[in-house]
Amino acid sequence: MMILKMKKEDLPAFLESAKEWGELWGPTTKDGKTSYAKVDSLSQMDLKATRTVIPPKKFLYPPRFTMFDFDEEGFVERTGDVPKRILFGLHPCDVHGILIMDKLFLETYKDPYYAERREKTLLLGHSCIPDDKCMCFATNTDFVAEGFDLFFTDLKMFYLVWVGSSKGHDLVRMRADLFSRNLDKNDILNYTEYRKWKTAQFKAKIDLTGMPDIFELGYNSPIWDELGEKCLSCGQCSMVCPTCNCYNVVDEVDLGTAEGTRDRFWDSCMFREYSVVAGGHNFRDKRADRLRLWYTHKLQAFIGEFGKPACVGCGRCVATCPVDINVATVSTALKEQEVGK
Amino acid sequence: MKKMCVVLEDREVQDNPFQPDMWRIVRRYPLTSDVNFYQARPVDVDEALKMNYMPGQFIMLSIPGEGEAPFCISSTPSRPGLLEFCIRRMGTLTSSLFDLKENQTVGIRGPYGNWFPLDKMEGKDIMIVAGGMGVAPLRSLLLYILDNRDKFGRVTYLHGAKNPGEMLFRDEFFQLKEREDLNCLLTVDKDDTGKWTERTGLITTLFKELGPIDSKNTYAAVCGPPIMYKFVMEHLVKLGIPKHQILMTLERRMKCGVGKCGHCAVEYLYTCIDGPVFSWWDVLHMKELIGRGASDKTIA
Amino acid sequence: MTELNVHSLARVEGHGGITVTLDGKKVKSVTLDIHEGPRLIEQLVRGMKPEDDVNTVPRICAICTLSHKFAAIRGMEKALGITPPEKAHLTRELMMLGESIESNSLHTMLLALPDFLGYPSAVAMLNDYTDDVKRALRLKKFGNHIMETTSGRIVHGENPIIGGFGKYPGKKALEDIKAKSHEMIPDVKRVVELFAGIEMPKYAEVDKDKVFMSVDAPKKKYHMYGDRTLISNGKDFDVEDYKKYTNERVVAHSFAKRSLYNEKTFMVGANARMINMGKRLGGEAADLLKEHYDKAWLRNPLYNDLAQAIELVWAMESLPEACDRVMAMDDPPHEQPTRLTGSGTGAVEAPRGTLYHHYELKDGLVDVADIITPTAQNLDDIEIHLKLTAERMLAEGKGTDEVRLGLETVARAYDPCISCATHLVTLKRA
Amino acid sequence: MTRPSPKIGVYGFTGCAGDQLMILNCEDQLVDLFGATEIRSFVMAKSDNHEAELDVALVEGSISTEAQLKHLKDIRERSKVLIAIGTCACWGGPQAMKLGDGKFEERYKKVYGNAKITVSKAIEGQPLDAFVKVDMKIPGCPIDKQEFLKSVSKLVAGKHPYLLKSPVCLECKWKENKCLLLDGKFCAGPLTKGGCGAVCPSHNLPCVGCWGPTDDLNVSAEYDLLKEKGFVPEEIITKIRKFGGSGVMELVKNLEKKEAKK
Ligand SMILES: Cc1cc2nc3c(=O)[nH]c(=O)nc-3n(C[C@H](O)[C@H](O)[C@H](O)COP(=O)(O)OP(=O)(O)OC[C@H]3O[C@@H](n4cnc5c(N)ncnc54)[C@H](O)[C@@H]3O)c2cc1C
Ligand code: SF4
Ligand code: SF4
Ligand code: SF4
Repeated sequence: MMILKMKKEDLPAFLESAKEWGELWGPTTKDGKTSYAKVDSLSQMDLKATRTVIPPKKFLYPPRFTMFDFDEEGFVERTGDVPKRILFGLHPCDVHGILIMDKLFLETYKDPYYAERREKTLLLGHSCIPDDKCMCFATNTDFVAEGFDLFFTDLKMFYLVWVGSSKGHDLVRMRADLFSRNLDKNDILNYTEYRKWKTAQFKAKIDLTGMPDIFELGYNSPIWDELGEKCLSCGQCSMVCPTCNCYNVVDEVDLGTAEGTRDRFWDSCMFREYSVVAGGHNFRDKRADRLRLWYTHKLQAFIGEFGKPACVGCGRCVATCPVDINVATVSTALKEQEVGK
Repeated sequence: MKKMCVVLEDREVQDNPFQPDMWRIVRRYPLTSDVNFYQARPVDVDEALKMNYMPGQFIMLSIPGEGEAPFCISSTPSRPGLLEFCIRRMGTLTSSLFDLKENQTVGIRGPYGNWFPLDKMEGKDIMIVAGGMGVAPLRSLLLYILDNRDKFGRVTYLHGAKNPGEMLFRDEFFQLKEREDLNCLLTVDKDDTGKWTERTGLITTLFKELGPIDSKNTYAAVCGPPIMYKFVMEHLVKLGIPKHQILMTLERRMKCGVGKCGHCAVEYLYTCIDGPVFSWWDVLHMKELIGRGASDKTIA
Repeated sequence: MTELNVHSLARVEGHGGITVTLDGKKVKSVTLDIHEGPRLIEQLVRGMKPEDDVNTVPRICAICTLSHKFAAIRGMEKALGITPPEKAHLTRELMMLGESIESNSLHTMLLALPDFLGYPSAVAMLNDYTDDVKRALRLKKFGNHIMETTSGRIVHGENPIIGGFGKYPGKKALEDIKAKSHEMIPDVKRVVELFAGIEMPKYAEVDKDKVFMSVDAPKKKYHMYGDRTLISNGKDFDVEDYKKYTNERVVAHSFAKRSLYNEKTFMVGANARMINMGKRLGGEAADLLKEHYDKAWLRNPLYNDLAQAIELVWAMESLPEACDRVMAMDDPPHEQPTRLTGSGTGAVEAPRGTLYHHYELKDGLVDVADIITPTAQNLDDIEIHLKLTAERMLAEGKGTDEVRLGLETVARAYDPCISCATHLVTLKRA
Repeated sequence: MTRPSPKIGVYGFTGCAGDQLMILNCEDQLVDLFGATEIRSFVMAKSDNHEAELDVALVEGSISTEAQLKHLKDIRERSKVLIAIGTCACWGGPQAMKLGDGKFEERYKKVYGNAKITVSKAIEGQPLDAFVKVDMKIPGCPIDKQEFLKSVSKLVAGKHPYLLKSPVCLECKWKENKCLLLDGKFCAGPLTKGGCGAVCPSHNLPCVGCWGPTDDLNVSAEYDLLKEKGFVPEEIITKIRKFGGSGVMELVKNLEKKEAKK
């Protein structure tokens, strides 16, 4: 890994030059909500915001898009219309989220839509200030070593810039004058200090060790029914979670023709229709069963399969669910066999 | 329409796993009042022999404008060049399939999913238990075994249907009954025709006729309605067939067939890529595989 | 006794019919029957919070949805002691321009014009009047677009709320509307040209000047709302007194209620506005009114179509300034109520005439709601002109089909909104 | 393969005519729509209507007079597919917000007194499926242009329409709105069928529920949550019932029973 140093005031100039590669996108805050939006320059971004409503998955896998155009003769893939984009300001948890999505979409049966967008999107990470909802320390995603093209760690006067890919390196080379390789002892001390400081910021108390066993033991726990009674089935948790990938597919026809499109859009396992099969049988008719699937998938099944949870601790479910069902409350409830407030 | 090929910066996009190819329905006839039989060939004849599949696998079938759904392949790879399906009219896509005429085209992609572990099953005795629509995947296995008859031990085929009119491939199986190298037992829950010459009663009643079984040396493949599993499994386990040698194919809602859309997820498995063929042991320790309750109380 | 029926009155919003009862050769009566069922909305909103009322009552009618929304908000704001922020006010003016453009273009070009040109529908005109039909659709779409931009949706937008707006329209959207409005001036002028070129049949014409009512828009402007009502006889009254002038009654052949002024029928709508406020117009709209206005307007309701056409020009011409004024201001916070008990009446000109929403609130909940719609006010007047038309046409020996068409043309000229008429009005205060 | 153009009838009963208006609001597609179909009856749009056999009847509005009921039954008999369009036709609409409270007569009297009305006998507004078989519901107050066009396009092509079954919250999140429930606002999003594009929350305004109930709503959870946020039961119930009509009638009754027991 290559680590470079850059003066903080040089960031706008760097981003300006990076725009040559593609559109610049970054976190912006409007009407009290933060989202990734297209920007002209750094000044429009809000780098202090802890989390966007929707994670950057929306770039790699938009809420709704067309997979195919069809007519009676057959289906023609719709790719190639994706712009090149630079996403600036991704936090470590979001990069981890993308790494999990990569596993899903790029391994066995590569998804060409995801692959194309991934290819055309540069991920420029930025260090963050955790708030009381962040849980990345518990999911081991508070720092990140791969998955990004560049990663900027804010050390007050300087940025330390991790170069994570050859494309990231190309961006650096566009303004090589802004970067230096001369790291000294102070930089190391600063960085050590920064890590200590960051770790001290976490306020949420959550411990995810032993989750697979606790889920296994709690499979028939009445906790699920209690949570099921509270859940609104609104599906917000799935929309905001950086590792929720489920989708639905539907064909649309143009009026008066046999032509149309095959579209794909985000779905949630919290919805009743999700598991219904023809004839009406529903494998997860009860809300309790749907909730259990969601959390089992994040905190048990994925760990069993990949050795780490499918939760990156971003805290979006904490910030979103209107009835306080989230990774923190569910894991605690299961452990303590009591649904807390 | 011509296929577009998009060249990305670094490399060419690989084949699109969601891309359906067009196949022509060459035969279509009713098997029962609500199940049709379909035979399809690729529109592009060069593709005809390229479709490699194994018994137990499924494909995603689409009608442009109506949608896409998974269906088991009922034909056997030992007779290449075409695919066969039996499809029950259930909802939107399936009823549109019923409206299709011979010579019309559909989109097909696949094959997907795992398959019956033929390499392990070779040399073993085989017991196939099919109930109702369960024939769809099991016919593929049965025909494959019969086409490679010398590679397998004793083969028993048990098939149950509600009544004679509901029995899929009835004539085909009556012909198979003539074969010496196959023990083919057919039953209906109820004979409403008065002309039924085979057994009546639930499929489990056929187990009484099996005689001695070399259970450790037997692979069983089961497919049928959820209610059937419970009783059939009890019998098979009682017969002493090892749980990992009892195989079944399962159904879940699916939108992609390739482990992306999430709908068929069961714990850490996707029915579409880790299944649809599972062993009874999988089902026992994966509580959700056949739904809460079905396997809860079974400890055996 | 025989009857001549128009079973379903086509090309109007809602379900109505016309029955002409003949006694020998004499027309005994003509009734406009409203088949639309009762909805009892005013009863249903009792006990609701004001905010719930204002998202319920616009459902009385889809075409006048924003008029209902605006009238309800005005009534509620008065009752709650709220003075809306200036920007809210200006945005509401803008949304009313959108509704005028949408509704007037729909009514004149797509619903009324086929009558005069002898087609069963606008789509049937497509081959012979391709450009005009497309023009009409373009105008309607633009009106809808303004409604969507300001109110959030094409129909039943919830964005206008008591005390302000959920979200004010953005600069870019307003710039677009402004730019487009310049381009569409020729389109609206063409609508006037078409209707001015039609020789209005005289069957429905009365021999004395009719009475017309409309709001008196503030600041001597031509606009679609006001706190006083103008009567064409020179009188005017405070809208809070609306009841004295629009007293309602029930008739057997209809679920809609009727209004009379001084025991006589009166007319509301675009021609009433032109007659009462036409002098306030500026720009080309003023010129066009001057050019086409004549005494017959006071006696023949068919001129309502031409009045709507001229009003389209007014609305289109007003857009640039209306957009500029909204753009010039920062988004204000929502105004909050200063009291929870009180009453107020909001009067708004829906495209088809004056609409009153009166509320009495008690402890923050609706105690009384009274809504008087334009069509309800027009119904009696329509029947008078229908009768005249039937009598004259039959006397001239016209065939049944022709009489039917004549009757329909008259009824349609009022741009009646039958859903509006049947939302039902409270008879007795409970 | 050319299909014969389907014979379509568009009808309106008691409501605001917004759904028929939305059809006319498809300005860009209207000509195609009339071209791709044979519109046999559409009283709001044209005069030359003939009432005959139909492939598809699109029916707006709730049934609130006996004459309407008769007409509806006639339409049903002549139609292969009957589609309820708009929340009134699907659930009864605002006029059905107090459905089943037994006070319809009382309200009616307050409005009409004892006046005799001869057009037809009034009944409490109810959705179409209270009287006839409805093959599909396209709800919305009014229906969404896109959702409507997509459905009709599919019908014309001989395919089955697909409507979102999820609540408003789905599209609300796609629009990246912050949830209004978190701010203590009464948002009916989780109870309401999606398809509108989450317009209201995207304007910082709570969903008022005008699409009617979603496929799978947890009324009692929303009720508990709102009570916790300080809303009084009457207001919560009023808001839930405002557009829910027959779709929430039983749910609310159960809720009230549950509350009474507490
Ligand atoms: C591995 C597998 C093999 C199958 N093999 C056969 C077969 O050989 N013959 C047969 O008749 N049926 C088979 N099915 C079931 C078949 O897929 C459903 O009957 C079919 O999806 C119903 O679609 P529909 O559009 O008619 O029904 P609708 O109820 O209208 O379904 C709408 C959509 O829901 C999804 N869906 C509904 N039911 C199912 C289901 N059971 N499985 C997966 N997705 C579903 C589909 O995406 C479908 O497009 C199989 C299912 C699976 C999972
Ligand atoms: S489960 Fe919650 S905290 Fe974990 S990644 Fe998803 S939204 Fe973030
Ligand atoms: S867990 Fe919370 S966010 Fe998720 S569906 Fe239930 S109520 Fe909505
Ligand atoms: S604001 Fe309303 S519609 Fe949006 S997510 Fe929250 S509850 Fe759902």
